[in-house]
Amino acid sequence: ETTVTAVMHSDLRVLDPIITTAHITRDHGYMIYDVLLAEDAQFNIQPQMAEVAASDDGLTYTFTLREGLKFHDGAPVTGEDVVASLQRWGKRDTGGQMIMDVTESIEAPDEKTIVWKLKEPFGPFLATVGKQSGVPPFIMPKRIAETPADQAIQEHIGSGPFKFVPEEFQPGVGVTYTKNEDYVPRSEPASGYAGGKVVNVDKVQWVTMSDSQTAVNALQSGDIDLIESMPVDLIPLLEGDDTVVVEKRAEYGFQTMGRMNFKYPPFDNPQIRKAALMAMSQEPVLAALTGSPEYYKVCGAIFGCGTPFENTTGTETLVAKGDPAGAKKLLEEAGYDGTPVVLMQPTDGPTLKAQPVVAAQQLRDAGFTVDMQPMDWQTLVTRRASMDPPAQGGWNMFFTNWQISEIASPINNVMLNGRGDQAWFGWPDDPEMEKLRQEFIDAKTPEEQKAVTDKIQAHAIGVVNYVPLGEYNFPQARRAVLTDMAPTAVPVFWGLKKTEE
Amino acid sequence: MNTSRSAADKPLTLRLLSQISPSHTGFGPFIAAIMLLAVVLVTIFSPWIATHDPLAMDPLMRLKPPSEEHILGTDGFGRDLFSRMVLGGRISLLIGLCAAVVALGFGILIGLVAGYFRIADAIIMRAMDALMAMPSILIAIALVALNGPSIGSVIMAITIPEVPRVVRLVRSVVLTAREEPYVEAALALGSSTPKILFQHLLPNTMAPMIVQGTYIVASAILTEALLSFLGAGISTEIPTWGNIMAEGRQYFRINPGIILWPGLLLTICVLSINLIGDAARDALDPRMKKREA
Amino acid sequence: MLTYILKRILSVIPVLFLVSVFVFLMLRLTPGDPAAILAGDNATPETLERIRDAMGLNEPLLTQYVKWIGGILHGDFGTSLISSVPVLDLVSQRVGPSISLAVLTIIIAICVAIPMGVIAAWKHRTWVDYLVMSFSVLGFSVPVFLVGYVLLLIFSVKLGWLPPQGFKPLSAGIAPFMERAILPALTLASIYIALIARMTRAAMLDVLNEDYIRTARAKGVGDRRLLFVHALKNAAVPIATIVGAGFALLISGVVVTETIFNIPGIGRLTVDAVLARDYPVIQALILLTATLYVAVNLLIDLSYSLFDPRIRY
Amino acid sequence: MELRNKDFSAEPIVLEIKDLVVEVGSKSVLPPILKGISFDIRHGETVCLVGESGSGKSVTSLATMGLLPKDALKVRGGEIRLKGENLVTLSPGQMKQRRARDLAMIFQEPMTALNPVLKVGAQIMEVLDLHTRLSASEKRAKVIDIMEQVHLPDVERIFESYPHQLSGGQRQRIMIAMALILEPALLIADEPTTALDVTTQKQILSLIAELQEKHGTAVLFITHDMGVVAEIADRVCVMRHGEILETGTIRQVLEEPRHDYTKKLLSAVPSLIPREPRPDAGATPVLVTKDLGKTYRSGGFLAKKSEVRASYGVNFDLSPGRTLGIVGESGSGKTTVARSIMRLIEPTEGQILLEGDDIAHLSTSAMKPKRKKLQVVFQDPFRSLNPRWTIARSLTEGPLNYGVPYAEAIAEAKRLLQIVSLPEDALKRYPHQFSGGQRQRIAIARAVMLRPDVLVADEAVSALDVSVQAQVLDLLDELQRQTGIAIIFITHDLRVAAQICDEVLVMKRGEVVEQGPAGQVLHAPQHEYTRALINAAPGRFWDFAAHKPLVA
Ligand SMILES: Nc1ncnc2c1ncn2[C@@H]1O[C@H](COP(=O)(O)OP(=O)(O)OP(=O)(O)O)[C@@H](O)[C@H]1O
Ligand SMILES: Nc1ncnc2c1ncn2[C@@H]1O[C@H](COP(=O)(O)OP(=O)(O)OP(=O)(O)O)[C@@H](O)[C@H]1O
Ligand SMILES: [Mg+2]
Ligand SMILES: [Mg+2]
Ligand code: NI
Repeated sequence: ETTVTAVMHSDLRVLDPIITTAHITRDHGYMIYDVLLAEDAQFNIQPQMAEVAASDDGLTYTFTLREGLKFHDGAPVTGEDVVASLQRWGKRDTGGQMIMDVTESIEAPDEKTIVWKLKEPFGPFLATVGKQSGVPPFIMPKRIAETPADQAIQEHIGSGPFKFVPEEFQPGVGVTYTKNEDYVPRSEPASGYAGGKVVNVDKVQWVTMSDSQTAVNALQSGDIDLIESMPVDLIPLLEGDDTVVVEKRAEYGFQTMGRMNFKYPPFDNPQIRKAALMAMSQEPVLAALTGSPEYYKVCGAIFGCGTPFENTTGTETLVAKGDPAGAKKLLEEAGYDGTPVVLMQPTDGPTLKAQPVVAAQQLRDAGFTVDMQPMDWQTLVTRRASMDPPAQGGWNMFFTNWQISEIASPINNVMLNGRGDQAWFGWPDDPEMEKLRQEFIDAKTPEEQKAVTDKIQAHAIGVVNYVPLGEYNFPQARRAVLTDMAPTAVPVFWGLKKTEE
Repeated sequence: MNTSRSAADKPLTLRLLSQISPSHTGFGPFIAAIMLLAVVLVTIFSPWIATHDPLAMDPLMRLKPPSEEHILGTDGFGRDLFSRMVLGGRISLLIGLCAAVVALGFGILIGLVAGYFRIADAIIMRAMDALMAMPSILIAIALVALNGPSIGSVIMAITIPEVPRVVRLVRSVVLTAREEPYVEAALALGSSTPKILFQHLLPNTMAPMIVQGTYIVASAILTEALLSFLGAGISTEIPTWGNIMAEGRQYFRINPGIILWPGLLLTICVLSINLIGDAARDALDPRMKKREA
Repeated sequence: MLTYILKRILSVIPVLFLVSVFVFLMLRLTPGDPAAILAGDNATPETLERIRDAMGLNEPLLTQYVKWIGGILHGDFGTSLISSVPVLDLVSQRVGPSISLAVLTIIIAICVAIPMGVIAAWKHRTWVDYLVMSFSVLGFSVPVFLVGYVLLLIFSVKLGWLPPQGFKPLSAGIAPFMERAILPALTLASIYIALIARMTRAAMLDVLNEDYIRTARAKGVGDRRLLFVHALKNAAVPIATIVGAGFALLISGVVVTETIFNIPGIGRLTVDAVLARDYPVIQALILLTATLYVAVNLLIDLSYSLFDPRIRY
Repeated sequence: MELRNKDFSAEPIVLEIKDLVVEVGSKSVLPPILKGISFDIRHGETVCLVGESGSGKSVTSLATMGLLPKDALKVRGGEIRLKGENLVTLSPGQMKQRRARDLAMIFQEPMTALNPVLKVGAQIMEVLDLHTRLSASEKRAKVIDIMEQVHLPDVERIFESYPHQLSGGQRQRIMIAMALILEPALLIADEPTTALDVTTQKQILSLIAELQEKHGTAVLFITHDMGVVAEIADRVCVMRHGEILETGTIRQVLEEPRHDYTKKLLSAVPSLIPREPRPDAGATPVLVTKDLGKTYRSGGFLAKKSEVRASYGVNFDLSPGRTLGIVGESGSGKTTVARSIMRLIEPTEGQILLEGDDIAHLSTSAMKPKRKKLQVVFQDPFRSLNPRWTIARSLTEGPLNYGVPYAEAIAEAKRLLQIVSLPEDALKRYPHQFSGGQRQRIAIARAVMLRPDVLVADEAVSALDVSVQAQVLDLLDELQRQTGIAIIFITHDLRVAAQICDEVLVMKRGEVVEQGPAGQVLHAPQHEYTRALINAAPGRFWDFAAHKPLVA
């Protein structure tokens, strides 16, 4: 029996992959659920559980389930299960909500077929249904999928390559998956998230280790096989140990960014937002966050560097040393009166602690008054939802990170929502942006899309919708006995092999 | 008749707390006082001793080993560790001191009332029991989460769990002392209750309070470090030994100095304070004065 | 005796009631929103509101409190807001490691500290005494995590004698259990040993001044018998008390130790729950630790009558 | 009863102490504690060591036992010969062997001298474990035998008892049994009866005498009570400041004391014969109690409720210038009566009329103006003054509470210090800088500062040496004559009561069993209990001050 023991980037506590956008829960979803369509290594959407055919007018999509799909409880996967799953997903996922807005109906005329009718064409339909991040549309049995979207599911049964072992689930300690012997992989070789999900190990255990040095010790002593997200600072500890390999897993990592509150001074003033942008410089932030240039990349593109929509317009100072002098001048012109910038600093997230500290220093250097308020991440997520003035429990700026795929298109990138109070925290009221986003949805060809995203980049940086602070990509550390790991951003456990010592 | 009382009559808490310290005299406390003084002086004059602005960061120069420029190297943000460490003592000691003063203040007041007034006693002591039964570190974490990790709330978080201990101690001292003939004599002389409480009983609590006070100072400094370690400490903008160590935690094997140096200073301080407290106890505890029977 | 126990148990009720009120209020007044952690980074305000509704967090405080207490009286401690696991399951998974660690710690502490304290008292004002006391003061002064890291560095990283992390239950065998539990127990025991050794020494010094020790010596009793038969039993009550009082320290220490050595115990669970505002879990845990604390101290109080025949309940 | 009068000169010497010098610590600059004392004890003889507190009696006995506190005291010179063998030169191991076997000791406090957590049988047995090779059943038989010899009742039960389950007298018997089980040549008894009731004391004294007779033990008996000395001693050594001032047979010392100190000591012993009754001026009583009683209640919800009826049915009236004595054994309720009258506790029954007003149930504030008129002096001179306050502050506390200006109060304090014959500079000092007798005088001065009408003295002289005791009694007498104060004098010492009281009230278990003029109660007791008390008073056949037997 081969068991792979992995320390993931955080511990798994929420098991419902639809209710939350937490990455670890999505990763859990990929273990036990399967999806209709999936992205391959070249970002093309490929059939996974189902073949899909679009009507010529782009209004009807017909999915046909492949043979041999079975849930872990033995029941076959039917069209009804798929419909219920899609509907629940459509209530929770931003992309899903957008499609649902134009959906006429989703029906399952028979056991193997699902027909999805739209009222008007939705350009990125397949990309959204096949996407691997945010909330992917995982397929679960109908009875589970019928749980209200605001309530967590209680049963964890999918049709994916691994089975969840409820008895061994200990939130904060670990979770165990066993190989789903009944899973019928597709015949093509695996590529990205598509292709045949062939499982070569019997058991996968995710364990939590809140102290990263403990994890490194455990990796070296052979207690664990994989650290999904290896703190760069600790890499020297593994040097010279040839039983361990440190490597970048996927090409794309994360974007870290700062978001301002558009509702209150000083950042209600676009000129002052601009000054803040000029005050900042990516590299110190990235260095403090990551530790080594090998694992970070300055990048001004809001859609990420190396992605189809990459464009770095307007971020020249950001990727260089910043322009504190220019920022100072701009502040003066804008009549900045020293209103303190309330900066929320989470103290308990390893990848979230550093940014505000460095940013505070940069803003101060440019003449801002900064009130950095430390708090735990929980307080931060609560407080960032507050629309009150900063002095009364509100805020002016906070920082967070996104996986590149989550921000790589105007559909996924929630920051670009410009619908005021309906928008993402910070609440920009930006009709111009909304117009551009609609243009993107309406765009017919990749070229047209690219043209729109160029405009979005220029506009977003122009009004300082948010401040992209560059990209980083923590490596994984694995014992050399693990081989054939797929180079995917989402850590998937099919394909990989463990040679016994 | 002889008046010597057997050991078993004395209230247990009093015995416990007053005896927790060893009664050794000699050079220990003296050396401790000198070490403590040295650390205090260093922290008081830290702005002049610090070689760098403890907040000035240069992330591109992070985690550098000791060099001429940075005596102890730099931390994860490229800040000068030595400067942070000397400045860090200020806040740590301040927290310790404030926590002790506040805890003693409230504890003495509540304890006097509980010890002297029977009706208040039952209610107060149940509440204190409840506070004692809750794990103090969790109260502290929750309180810090409640108010945000400012110095004030960390002090409050450290203080609140200490109060019941002080209350118990004061109460037990009062319970014993109020039976002393001189208190009855004062009553017979027509002294008012506040006068008896504050002039006759309160001074009796001083010796154990000084010991307890030093104990609180020491444990507050440690608790602050612990809170930082658990991610509920003071903002890293203000260096304290606690958060320097907490930040250095993940670099322990890369640059153990980040934890060890402030840890050493902290240990020296706590050790000195403990030793001084012990000595103070020896000097002040009336039990140590030979009593003829 | 029975009425005493009954009375003590009854007197626990107001204490636990107060604890429950404190905890409840403290948590509800703390900013933080379990709905937000459940929903993740890009949930909209309405979503959060709906989830909060579903969690019952929008009801009046009193209603929530009454529901919670009502549940407890029926043996229902609720369900974790975050992981949807029943709190009772969650806690019972974690209690084992913490308790076995605590027990091992207490055993180590007692076995080491009491002889230390006795010898220090016996060799009062000699170098042995000073050595023991210095160690003891040091035990109070070094942060727990520092002790943990240093032990870890020496015994598992440098020497490689012991595994660096994890936990094996006693049911997996003595050796695997000890292998993993010994370092954390030593870490935890450091402060505890200091405490008990000091108390033992102080209590012994006190007892050694008593008249009956003089009587025993007048009978010609030898030193060892004097210390361990005549004196130690008399000193046992304050020592037992400090063992009980130290239990609170143990609870705080456990949080850190479990973090460093990655032990799936309730300490870490509590911190996680606090950080995630998983109210039912925190509430249950604090009630549990408070009950444990009270129970341990009740046992300690009852144990007095074992040591001292004058104490009868 | 008579003084002992047996000649021991033919008996072999058991203990011989020669030029014994004991010093403090190792390199001491202080004068030695024992400055070269010498005496001997013969087979079957009882030698009493008397002298004021701190004169070195206990140190002598501990030195003999080899039990001097290790770091504090050292034998610097001289010899301690037990049956010819010099104990000073023995190793600790050899000394351990001698103890219990050849020399044994009984200590003062039977309450604390037994290990509270071990059964008394086992504690006696331990002596046999350590020093003999008997079988378990032989040992047990031997223990039971000695326990019977010390007249313990229900031996089997007591064998299995813990010390706290026994009375003080029983515990002291256990101590004696333990000391004598191996029939040592020498028994040292350091104030073995001081903590006991007079009645119990009498039993223990006769027990020691009986066993001594039987085993021929030599006894070194230490006491400060001349009555006890008169009762048991064959020979007496008078000690002061670490020196033996004089030695002689009991008759020599009592009848013809040579040394001034001895004379002073003897004259300070109060006589059991009540003094001449003072004329009763017939003034209106200042304090009257009617059926005064106090029941202590404790416990409550679920706890075992307990009630102690500490005193009841106390009726007396007290006129200015008169002294009422309350006597009775320990626990009879004397202090309870005092505290009730002082309103330090609230009585549960009866009335206390102070100048006609009932103060039994007044509130704290209503009580305040009355407090001026009632003052108290407690037994323990070391605890009745706040150790952190200067004498000036203690003395002026009362007047300041009643609004007297400080200057006036301090002037009065100075005046009173003179009366209690203490120097004026005493005002600036702290209590610990005074001796016990001086402190008690300060406490009396403090009580008188408020010019009370009634002074309650609860065992005010019991903790003091006889000589100091005499001074304090004189002081009280003096004060009473000057100020006409009424005194309630509580004591367990009938001698003291006889010398100071006009009227006496005898209490037993909370109840007043006899009451009347001192002369009548002490001379012609009506109640059996009073008679027993008087009979038990040691040395009652001897008039110490007059150096001759009493002719009753
Ligand atoms: N351990 C000690 N260290 C120093 N001095 C001591 C010690 N024990 C006794 N002394 C001193 O020795 C002197 C004699 O004391 P001792 O106990 O023999 O007096 P005593 O005659 O037994 O008095 P009492 O009647 O009060 O029992 C006193 O001055 C006392 O202070
Ligand atoms: N506070 C109290 N609560 C309960 N019982 C008490 C209390 N104080 C005294 N007693 C009991 O009341 C009885 C009388 O005690 P009291 O102190 O008046 O005796 P006493 O005659 O002064 O004795 P002594 O000569 O020992 O001082 C005793 O049995 C005692 O145990
Ligand atoms: Mg003595
Ligand atoms: Mg009394
Ligand atoms: Ni006496």
